[in-house]
Amino acid sequence: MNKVVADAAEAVKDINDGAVIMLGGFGLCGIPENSISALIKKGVKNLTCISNNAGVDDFGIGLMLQTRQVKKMISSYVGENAEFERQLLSGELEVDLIPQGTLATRCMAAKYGMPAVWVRAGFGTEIQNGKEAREFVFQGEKNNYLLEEAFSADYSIVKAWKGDKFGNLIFRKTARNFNDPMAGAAKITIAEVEELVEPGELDPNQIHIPGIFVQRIFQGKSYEKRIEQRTTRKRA
Amino acid sequence: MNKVVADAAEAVKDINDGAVIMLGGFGLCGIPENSISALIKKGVKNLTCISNNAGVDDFGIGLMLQTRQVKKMISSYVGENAEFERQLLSGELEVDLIPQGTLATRCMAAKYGMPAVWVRAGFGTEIQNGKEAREFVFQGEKNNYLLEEAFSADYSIVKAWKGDKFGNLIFRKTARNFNDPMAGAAKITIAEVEELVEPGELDPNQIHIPGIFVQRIFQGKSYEKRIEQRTTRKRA
Amino acid sequence: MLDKNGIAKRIAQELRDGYYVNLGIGIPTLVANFIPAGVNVMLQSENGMLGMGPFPFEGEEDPDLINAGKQTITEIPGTAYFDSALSFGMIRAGKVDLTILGAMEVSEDGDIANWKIPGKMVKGMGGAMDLVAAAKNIIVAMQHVNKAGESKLLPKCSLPLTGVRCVKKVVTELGMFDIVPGKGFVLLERAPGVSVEQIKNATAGKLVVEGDIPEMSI
Amino acid sequence: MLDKNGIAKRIAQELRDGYYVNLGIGIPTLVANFIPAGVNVMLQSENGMLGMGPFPFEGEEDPDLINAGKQTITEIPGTAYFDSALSFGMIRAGKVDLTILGAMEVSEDGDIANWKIPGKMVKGMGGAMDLVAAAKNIIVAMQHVNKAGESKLLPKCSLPLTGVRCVKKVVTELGMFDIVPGKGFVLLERAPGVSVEQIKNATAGKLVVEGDIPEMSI
Repeated sequence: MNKVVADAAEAVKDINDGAVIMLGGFGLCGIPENSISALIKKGVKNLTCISNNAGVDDFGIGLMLQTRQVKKMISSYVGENAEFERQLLSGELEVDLIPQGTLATRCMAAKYGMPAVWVRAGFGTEIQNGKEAREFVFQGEKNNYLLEEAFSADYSIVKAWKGDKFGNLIFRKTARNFNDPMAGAAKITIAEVEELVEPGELDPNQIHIPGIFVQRIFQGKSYEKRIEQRTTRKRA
Repeated sequence: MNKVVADAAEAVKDINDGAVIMLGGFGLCGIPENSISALIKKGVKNLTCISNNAGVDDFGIGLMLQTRQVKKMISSYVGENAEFERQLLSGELEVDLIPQGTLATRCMAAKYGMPAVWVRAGFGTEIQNGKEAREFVFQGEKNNYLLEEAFSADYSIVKAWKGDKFGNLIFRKTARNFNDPMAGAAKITIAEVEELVEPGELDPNQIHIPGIFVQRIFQGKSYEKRIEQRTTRKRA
Repeated sequence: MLDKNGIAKRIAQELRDGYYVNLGIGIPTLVANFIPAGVNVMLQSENGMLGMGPFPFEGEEDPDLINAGKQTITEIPGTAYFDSALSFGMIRAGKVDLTILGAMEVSEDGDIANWKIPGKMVKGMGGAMDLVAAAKNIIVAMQHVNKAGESKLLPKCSLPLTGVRCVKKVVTELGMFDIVPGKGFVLLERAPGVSVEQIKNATAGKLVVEGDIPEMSI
Repeated sequence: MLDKNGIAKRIAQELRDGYYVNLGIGIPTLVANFIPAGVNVMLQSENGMLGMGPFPFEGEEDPDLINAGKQTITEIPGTAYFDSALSFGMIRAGKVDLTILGAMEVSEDGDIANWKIPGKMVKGMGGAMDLVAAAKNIIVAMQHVNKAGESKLLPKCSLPLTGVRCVKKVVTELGMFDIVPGKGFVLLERAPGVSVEQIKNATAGKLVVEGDIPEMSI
């Protein structure tokens, strides 16, 4: 039951060139900082990254773009990232843009063992191209849905607030985001946590991810937790 | 935002004859005791009940069977219930038996706005009759799946441990069961709670059901919490 | 003529007590500043939060607490956090009462285009396609014409679509419009000082003007 | 010949350290009593729990804490609770390493029947159909013959099926068998004091006996 590995380097050591990887986080919030650093140090290439965003030029997945380790991004919004734009326009990088809810649901589908899901997003748009569409009546309302496949990923790398040695995880505030549906959605799930505790220290009623979904866990270190848009108000 | 109603009677007052109702709980664990009593007092008839189980002769949904208020049960296991058996054999009661995971997932599908889901349970059995089957390859494995529709229910009645006036809910231990996927899966969701508190008193990180899924909430009373199989061990 | 705050202010009058509301980036975000007294709404942020509060005081920013625009925010009493899949589940199931978002183009059938300009770097649709596909009630807040002076209220969208037949209402600097499929942009109110003639001239799609059109009071 | 505890004991030897295991009602439940020393497994209860502990001490029963057989149980350090949809999600996604359940009939192709007898009151399949459809590894624990003395290891099931081509192993009072589709019941071990002849006589389905069959040590 003990899923603990020493550090990020050990957690990612068998991730090879060409792997398909899910990476949790929304913007820079809740991203697996330690694992991203370890992947860069390891120098693994040709990765397909399923991640809602692509980081910024000098943080998050943006760092893996700088080192040209990413072959393809599957994201809903790639934001402001000059190197990303350059690689995309030059054809070095493939990008598959999909609706955010569809992205989350295709992760969840994999985690729940559902091979495909019916969603409304994208019907009647270019997102529909090549996809099966069908009309369903649901709660008395007729609508059109697209069939979207569950993701088949090799690794899912998530970041949690607290975790125990059995792999049980708890997230904090909006850092939960994609980390939750991605945890358990790939063949191997790696979790890095801010605080690793003994089994029994987490309230079993408050666990967001039961340990069965996690294969490796480690205590992360030196979290920067960079803020992308620092918005504040003045004290009255 | 205030979803509070006075009591169970007020919560169920617009539930009319012929309604389709989801009822949370597994066995007698986590069942909405107050609401069941109120439905019996109200005497509403011809109900279709979506509930994993049908209670026992003198508790839970079993009480609504005694009063002949149920036209149809949609369940995975109806257990030991003499009156249930009598009504079923006499043709007074319709029963739709479906796999437990399919039942849970058809609730979840409704809550998540998915009109149907693909599941493996029941393929190659009589459960498949009349359903669309399809082969999918998922994570490198080929399997057959059945298309199962989301439930369209009028009311979902759930029981939680704690809730606030905005409808945020927290369950306790295995009493969570079907209460979680049912909360928000019908047009109207009614939640009865052991402890009703002010917004802000529940840790927002530990809420199982965000209030948006709940339309009515009330503080329940006199919970019996009957145990169906009291199994114990002797102290050494 | 309305400025951005004016558009937000007018849309804020459409809020009803008890609404769950999702606000897009840009003018929609400003709506939160003009919620009428006595109207309590819960703001949904699709990255996983209900009950979005104002920006934090300086020095109290929490990197684990951001909105869908990646801005630091705060929680309120009654906030709930959840994951991205459940967030879009509640959106898809129609639990969000009102979605307010910006657009590049809107058609007289209610189609909307707001994510892609061919030939330009595409940043992605984010949650917009999910929101417009499922929200029960969508109000678009935008400028009536683009920088080239061309109407953004069109017979058909020229840009790649975000969603079809979904927009219910549009508020621009010139007025407020219902979109009635098969009918067109039904003018409900003129912005202060704006004539029906001005609106007609700025609207390429079918404009429906029935009876006297009141000037809006904001 | 094995008694019920013997069957459970033999199956317990199939557990591996780190396994997540779902135990059905009846003999499978007994397996928990015989988990070998040094083997740590987590018991999944499909009503929403990982890390099922033993029955509570008298007077410490918690009505909010039951297993899928509706028995009062306890938690262990590291337990996690979750809802029914996620519970069957993890089952369906193949996260449960081993499922042990009872059966009325098993076929030489691995089909299983264990929920319905035509003409008798049907109580329902509970979670059995979900478990057999998705578990990576299913061991059936059952008596070799029924009360009428008829074999329960059949060429084809005669009762309505619970699942098709899913059972990997069967342990009865007479022996342990692998099910290899296209081949049949491959005899792995004889129960203590039971001959291959006895097993042949009690097995209606195709029995495969290759080489010397060892007697099991339990």
